[in-house]
Amino acid sequence: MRALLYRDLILAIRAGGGFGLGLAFFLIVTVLVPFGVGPQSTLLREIAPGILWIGALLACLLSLDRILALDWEDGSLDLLATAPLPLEAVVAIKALAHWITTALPLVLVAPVLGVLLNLPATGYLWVVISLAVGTPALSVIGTFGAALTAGLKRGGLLMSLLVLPLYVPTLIFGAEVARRGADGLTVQSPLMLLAGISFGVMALLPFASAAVLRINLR
Amino acid sequence: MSLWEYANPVKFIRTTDKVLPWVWVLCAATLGTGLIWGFFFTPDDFRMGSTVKIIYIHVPSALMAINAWLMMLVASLIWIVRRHHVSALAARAAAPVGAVMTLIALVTGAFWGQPMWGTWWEWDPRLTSFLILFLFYLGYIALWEAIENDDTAADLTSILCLVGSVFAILSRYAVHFWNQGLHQGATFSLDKEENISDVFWYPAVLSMVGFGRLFVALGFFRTQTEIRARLTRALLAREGQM
Amino acid sequence: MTLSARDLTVTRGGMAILEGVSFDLSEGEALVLRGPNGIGKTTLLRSVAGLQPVEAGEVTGAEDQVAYAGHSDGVKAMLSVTENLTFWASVFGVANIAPALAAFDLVDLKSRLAGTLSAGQKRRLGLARLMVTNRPIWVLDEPTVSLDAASVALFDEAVRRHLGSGGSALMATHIDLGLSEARVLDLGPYKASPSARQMDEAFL
Amino acid sequence: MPVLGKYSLEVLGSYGVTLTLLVLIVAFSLRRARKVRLALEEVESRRVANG
Repeated sequence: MRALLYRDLILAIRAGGGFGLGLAFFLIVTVLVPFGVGPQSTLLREIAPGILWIGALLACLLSLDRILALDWEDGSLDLLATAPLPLEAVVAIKALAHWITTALPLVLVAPVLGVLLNLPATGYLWVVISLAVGTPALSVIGTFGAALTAGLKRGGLLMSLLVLPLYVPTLIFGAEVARRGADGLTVQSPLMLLAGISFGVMALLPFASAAVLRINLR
Repeated sequence: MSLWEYANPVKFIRTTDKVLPWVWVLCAATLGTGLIWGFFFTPDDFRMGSTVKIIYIHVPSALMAINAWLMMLVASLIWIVRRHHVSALAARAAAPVGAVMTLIALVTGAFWGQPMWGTWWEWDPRLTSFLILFLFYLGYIALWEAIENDDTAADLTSILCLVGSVFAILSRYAVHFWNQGLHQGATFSLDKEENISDVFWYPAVLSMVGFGRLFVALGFFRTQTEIRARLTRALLAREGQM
Repeated sequence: MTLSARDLTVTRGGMAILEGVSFDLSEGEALVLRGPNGIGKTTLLRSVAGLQPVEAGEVTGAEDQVAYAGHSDGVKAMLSVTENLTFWASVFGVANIAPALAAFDLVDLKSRLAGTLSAGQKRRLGLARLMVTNRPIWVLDEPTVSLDAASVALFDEAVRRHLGSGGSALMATHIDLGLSEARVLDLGPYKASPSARQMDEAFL
Repeated sequence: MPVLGKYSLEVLGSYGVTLTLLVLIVAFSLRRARKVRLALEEVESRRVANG
């Protein structure tokens, strides 16, 4: 299992798509928002947590099709399915690799981008915490979407259509934590719910993803 | 005789062929009566004015939007457990109908919200939940269309339906958490609350039954079509093999 | 460990394409599947490898014993030859990849990125993967595609050594291998008749 | 025709959109049903012709 994680990380780094693209996309989205809504710092300050969450979510979405499509094309998935690893573990590892290469960097640079959006000082901590707690759910749900569309030639657009509605609860609770944190309100209940979603999804969805992948492989 | 007999496609088509004309007639009768009664022969509400007439389509379509998804969920479970093709095809056939019902509920909700709340769209939890439900319908339909192999498509969409149902409930909860909303509570409940008087109640019940029958009729009819389409594909594949 | 298939019916795209296929494969044996394109060699092999369910019949002795190699090699272009093999070796819990490198003449290429290899070299890498799986039953789909004569000889030798050490091999191929001891199973007679019962039975 | 007062746009709009959508889904279902039925008949007649 560690070997698979290691391989996926190496591939993500060498192929260049992993760290770089997602981060650049996140940066560009954040930079474009003030152009869209105007430069008033009060407005930006108010929407900063939401923008950071949306940006992170879209950046995650962007790299989802790399999770399984490449392994599907070159036949690695067939081989992994006949390997001693259970497919559930394969899927979970792939989601973890996606999280490490795509979501973790986003979590780390979010405060920097917060500066651009005039995020209030109280908000930094909670933006980072909410992203750190919520993005694993995004990766796992995304892997499910990737598994659903693995066999399709042009699955990218369809996958977005399938995955985005599934992202709604995570986004709502995540952005709520960040927003309340920035406003200095108590964040306990949305944070608990966000963590609940993350853990629930991590525990259960790999089974669905593996089932879907088995169907796609036959 | 067991209910599962109708899982045989030929038997399903034969039986529904007999039943369908009656369902259509009943549907037209109840839906027509309900809507005409509601539209022409009900008084205005003292508070909502004539907009109360929207209730005769808004509530039934919202009801059917959810029922259609529930029916798809049950059909998906049946497909996963017993692998009856008819059940998978029935789910496929019902999805666009459910999507249309959701769209009707959304549009009429917007028309109703405009005079009542002063805005066409309000990010009210109920409206928002329905918008999300609509997105789920779109994704489900798109997945069916995208996959060529019928059994694979049936398997994947039924798993999507199960997972989607869980997330739809989560979303509903999340949306309520996120915005408490303006939407009034359910205007009707099955045991008829006292806040609605008989003049509004009877036509509303009629049109609810009418929408229900419309869903059944369309569901049967479209399932027949899906069965025939599937049969055609099977025959063509066989020709290719010979 | 004997692999046996009994009365297999396999389907492709919901249609039965082969039915009543039975064979046994015991230690030290090689079995070559023959038949024209489209007869269902790949489907049969995937069924034996457990990648797809069989419509009828059963396969015994395959569970966790099969190393499968399909049309694609599963080689990652951005990893070196050694890294590719090391990955599969650790997935299957094997420590030493040197014999595999040697058997398929990959020692000189071992630090090259797999993306820079020729088609034949990639194929050799894909086949070398079998040797780091430590599994007794090799299930190979067109193993010799894009290999030159020398490489085919390497492959024959690897298979022979595998058989010699108690392994077995099930292969689909059009080409005559140098494996004189291999039995041949012609799939032609098992072709499913169009009227056969199948998934679509309910529809006809 | 009932008097709808100042809300006539909303009420008529709702009914109009609803009826249009219902007619559309029914029409679409009918059209597809006819197409599928024709395709099936064609395939079946070919099958009978071929024995």
